[in-house]
Amino acid sequence: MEWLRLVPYWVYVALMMIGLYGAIARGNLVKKVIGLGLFQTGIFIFYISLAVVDGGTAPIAREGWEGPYTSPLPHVLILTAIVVSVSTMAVALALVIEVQRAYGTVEADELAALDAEGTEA
Amino acid sequence: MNAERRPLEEQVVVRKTAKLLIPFVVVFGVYMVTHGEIGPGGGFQGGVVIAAAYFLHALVHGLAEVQRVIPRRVTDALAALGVLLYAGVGVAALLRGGRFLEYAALGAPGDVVASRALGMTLVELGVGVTVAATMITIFNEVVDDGEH
Amino acid sequence: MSHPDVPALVVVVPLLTGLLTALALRGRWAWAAATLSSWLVLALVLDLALAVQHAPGGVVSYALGGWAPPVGIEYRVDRLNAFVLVVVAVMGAVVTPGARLGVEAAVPADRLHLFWGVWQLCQVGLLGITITGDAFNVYVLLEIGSLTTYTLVAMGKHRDRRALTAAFQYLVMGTVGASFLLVGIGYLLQVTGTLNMADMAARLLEPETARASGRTIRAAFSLIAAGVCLKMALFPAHTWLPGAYAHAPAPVSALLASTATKVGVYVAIRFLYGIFGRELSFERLPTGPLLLVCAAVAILAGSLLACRQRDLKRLLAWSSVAQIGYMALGVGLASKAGLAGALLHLLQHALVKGALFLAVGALVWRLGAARTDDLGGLGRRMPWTAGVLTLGMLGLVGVPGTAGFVSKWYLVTAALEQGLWPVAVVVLVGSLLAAAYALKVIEPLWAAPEDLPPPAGAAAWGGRESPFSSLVLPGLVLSALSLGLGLGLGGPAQGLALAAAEDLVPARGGP
Amino acid sequence: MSPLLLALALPVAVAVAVVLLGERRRDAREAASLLGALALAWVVLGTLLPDVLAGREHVLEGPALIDGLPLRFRADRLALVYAGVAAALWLPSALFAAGYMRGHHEGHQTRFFACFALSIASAMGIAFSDDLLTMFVFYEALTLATWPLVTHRGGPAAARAGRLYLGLLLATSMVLLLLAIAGAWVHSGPAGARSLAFVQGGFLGEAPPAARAALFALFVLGIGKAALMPFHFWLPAAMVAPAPVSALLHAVAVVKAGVFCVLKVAVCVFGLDVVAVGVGNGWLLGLAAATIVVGSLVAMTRDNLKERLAYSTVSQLAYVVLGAALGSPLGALGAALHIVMHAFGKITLFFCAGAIDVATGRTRVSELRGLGRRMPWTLGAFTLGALSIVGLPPLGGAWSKWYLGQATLASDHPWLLGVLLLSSLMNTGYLLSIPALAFFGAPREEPGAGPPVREAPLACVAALVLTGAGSVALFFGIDPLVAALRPAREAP
Repeated sequence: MEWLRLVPYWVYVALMMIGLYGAIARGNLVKKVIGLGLFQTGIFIFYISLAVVDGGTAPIAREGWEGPYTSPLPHVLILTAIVVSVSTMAVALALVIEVQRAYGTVEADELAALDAEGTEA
Repeated sequence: MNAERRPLEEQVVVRKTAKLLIPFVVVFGVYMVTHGEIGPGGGFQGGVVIAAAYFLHALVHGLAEVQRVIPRRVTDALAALGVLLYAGVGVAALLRGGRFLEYAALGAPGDVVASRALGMTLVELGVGVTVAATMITIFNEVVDDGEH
Repeated sequence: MSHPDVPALVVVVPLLTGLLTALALRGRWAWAAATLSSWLVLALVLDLALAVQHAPGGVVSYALGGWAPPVGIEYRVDRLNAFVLVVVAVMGAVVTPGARLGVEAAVPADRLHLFWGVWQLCQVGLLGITITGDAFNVYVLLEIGSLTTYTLVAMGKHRDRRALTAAFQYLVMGTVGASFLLVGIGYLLQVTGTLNMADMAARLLEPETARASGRTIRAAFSLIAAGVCLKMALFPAHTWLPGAYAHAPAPVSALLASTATKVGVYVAIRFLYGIFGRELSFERLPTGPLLLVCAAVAILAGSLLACRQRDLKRLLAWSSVAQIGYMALGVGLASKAGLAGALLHLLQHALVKGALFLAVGALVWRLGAARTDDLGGLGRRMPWTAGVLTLGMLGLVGVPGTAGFVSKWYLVTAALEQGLWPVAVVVLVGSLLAAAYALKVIEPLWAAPEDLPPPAGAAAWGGRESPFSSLVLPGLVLSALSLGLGLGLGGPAQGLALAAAEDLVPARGGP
Repeated sequence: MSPLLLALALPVAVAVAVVLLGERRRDAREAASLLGALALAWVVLGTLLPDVLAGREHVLEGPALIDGLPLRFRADRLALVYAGVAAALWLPSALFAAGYMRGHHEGHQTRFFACFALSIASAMGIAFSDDLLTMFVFYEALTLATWPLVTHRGGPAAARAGRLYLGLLLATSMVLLLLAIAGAWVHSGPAGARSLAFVQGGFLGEAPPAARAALFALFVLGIGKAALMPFHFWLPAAMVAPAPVSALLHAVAVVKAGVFCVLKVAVCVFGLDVVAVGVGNGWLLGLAAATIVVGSLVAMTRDNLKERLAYSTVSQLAYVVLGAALGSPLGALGAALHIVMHAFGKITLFFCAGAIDVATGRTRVSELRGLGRRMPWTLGAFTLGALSIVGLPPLGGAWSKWYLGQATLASDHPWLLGVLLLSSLMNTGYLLSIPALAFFGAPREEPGAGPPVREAPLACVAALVLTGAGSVALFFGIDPLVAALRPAREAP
């Protein structure tokens, strides 16, 4: 059942790749943001998988339990990363809204066309 | 926008459930914030939960209503205040002769456990306030289309 | 001897003042707070740099929260990051006072306090990345620096809506880069079980680590290298930079061009030399050739594209792409002279690009835009601004007597030492291309005004110099610093750069 | 204050004074230039020269631009050849410029005189530099200081010429020359013991021959100011500048800086012995010879007076390079002498061209027919200058060509003497034909011509007579000069 232990890693890689594809290749800015979200979520899963210790329980001190615990460090780290990610999302969405207001569209190719007009004018 | 929201507010079940739920959500959030020092929880999670109460209220009663209850000025200020609290704890430790964020220097000398508990609780409180306020600000920014 | 808490204060001071600014201050007071805080930070950093000079082993360590490293987060200042810290702090302390008018012209009055708050938080991020000794902390602070940067760039929207698309593109690329870095750090954590960078480096050196996890280490290396390249805008990951610098408000461009990418270069040096180690990075993995090729393309293509720009900000932005190529080239040479060249180039480019963007800001403030077509005869009407532009451009070319010459000398000799004369030729040809775009700016500036049509905004402008003390003086200060470095007064800076390079690439026997 | 520092600082001080005095006090401004020139001539020729001849050393160390490589200056005999020329010719140039700029109603005169003084300062820096880096620094400073002069007139033509000027000079110096200097540094010894200081006999003895040959080529091609073909285009293009600038470029500072650097590099970086036994110098001799012949050939076809003189310079400078490339003490002596002789001859010719321009507005050779009777002083001096360039006694040019001819005969390439003679023949054709036309041609009477032509302003005429007489004086006063330069080759 070795492959089962690797499932989280496969999921993480798949999510990252899907997300990266979305962030880079999609023309719609909102879809790009969604892609970024997937991308980062993949990384969260990776970190959480890192923390697993065979037979470990949640790292809460209890009477009469000497361990093992899962490593709390990646959890703490990824909590921070989640906050960062949420902030990024927030800034990204705010930008998308501003773009929609200024250009009337959030499609990358239309934006590029509008920007090109601006340069020539 | 309002046309979509009104039916939600008129639905008695939704309104009553929300009314029932919101206090508990807030209390649970505060519990998570303050409990973070010894168990699962902490400022991040608790802050989000508290913010969720705000969202629920906004969904049911509309943005204008919830912003009347908690104006945007307040949330903006709270976001900065929370971080200030966090940093202030660090500086307080500095001023009391410890390292930056060295909780042991906070309380009565010698009582390291209590000092640490105090420091962590304050820091988590700061984090919780900031996270809640920030989530609310994000929500406001995204939902509040074209108001300024 | 410096106070033991100085390392923490370097980050805490701008954090506190930044929050207070956003919370409690308004308008010009916000700017004043930002200026004061930047000066305070500069004083702290200089104090710290002196402490590093005298510290045993050249390292000052600070354990946050009293948790001793490697368990707790450590702020660790050695000669390398002392050098970069000084660069960041100096730029902050000079650009902030000079940014007021430009920012007031670009940002609505009721948002100014937020702008200045974010401005200071951006410095928190940049200073924090540089000072911290904890790999994960680098990621978090990098994101703080980046998020604030996206916001600052987007502030250009009031003048030009393209600032929004530029900021969005920057955000996507920056987030992808930071995420790569995050995954790479995760791999390193998995391999070494620590996040403290010095501890990490020591554990990576252990032979059994390398044997057991060679593949993981290589994967971590690739991911981190890709992430760092995105952050420092090295070709081919530079695409976000020209738009962001061109459309941000000019003072923001001045701050970013002189600090943000520089910190990216620092992170690259820290990871390549400080964590993975020179042997792994350059002898077991083909980083050197790859970096050199990317750098060469960046230098040549960046300079060529700069030659084709008519908008001054865009021209300077493309020139930045090229100049980052020089730094990457020095890093890629993996020798003491090369690394010293990279560090000195980092310093000189920060000074010069900061001065240039400030001068362009002064032009924009007067003329509403800064295009090469509008420069005719400005040398007469705005002599100080034109002087700063001219000196800065000469610095980019690397004319002897400017600091640019010093760094290029190190880069060229480092390349020749290894027999890589094509690399040396690339550096020199890059200078020549820089001369081409510099001429595009200098020539009209000093040409007789009657030869050229008057600038577009000239009617409303009346042909006066920009306000001296608030717009011109900071650029002059930076120019003077750059000139001083070039004229042989930069001994301490050169010494520190060489010592930092020596720390990272210890002298080996033989030639 | 040491005389060496004084020689370096005086022109800078003049530039500052010129800027401070400005257009409102133009008489005082020109007086500052003249006094500065006089003082510099006294410092260089009256103080440094006797000291150096008496064997006293003057050295100076400046700040270190690059860690461990301070700016170093030294006054030695070879340095004084170039410094002496530049210092001696600044005075007549300043005099001439004062007359020309006013007579021609040029703009931006303050900028002009300031940049002129800065150019002289750079020339002093090059002359007295004691290591390659110092030389390079002032070499580039000279390029930048002369650029505003070349583009002085403004307008698209001047801008184009300025771009070509900067482009070629920067391209050669920043890519080739700097590469050569960096290479020389790396090959000068093991890490930690490297140096760029000039040494009689060179400091690249340890370098592998292939590297030496490559470096030599880089140096020679990189010193674009020597105007060796194919990097000579900047010189004819720069003739759009006012005549005093041409004098500066062709005689006082710029091209002389180029050939001086070539000579210095041959003597003090590679060593004449190394140059002689071959760092692939065959090609350099060929290139120099080709430049001599082709330069003269092109000059013969040009009707524009200044352009003809410019190609003449291209050709004559190659003599100096040739002398340096021969790798013999005699060749070096001839080369050093030719720097002096050509400077005095060519400055006279350019002064004359400028004086004719000021007085009549004529710039073409064919327009000079019969002008000799109207402007006897100017064209008389022109004749002297032309004779000196051709190399006929009793003018200074005879001596330098004599020594160069001897050096070619003593070398492995005696055919080069033929090149020298052929070129002198062509010089005669294209230079002496001009005074012949002016004195003996029938004046061309133009209907409705303005007032009769008179001599140029006194300042102009005085300057050109002075330099013309200088050429004659150099013929008779050659012995001390040769005596002074001879020991230079015998030093180890």
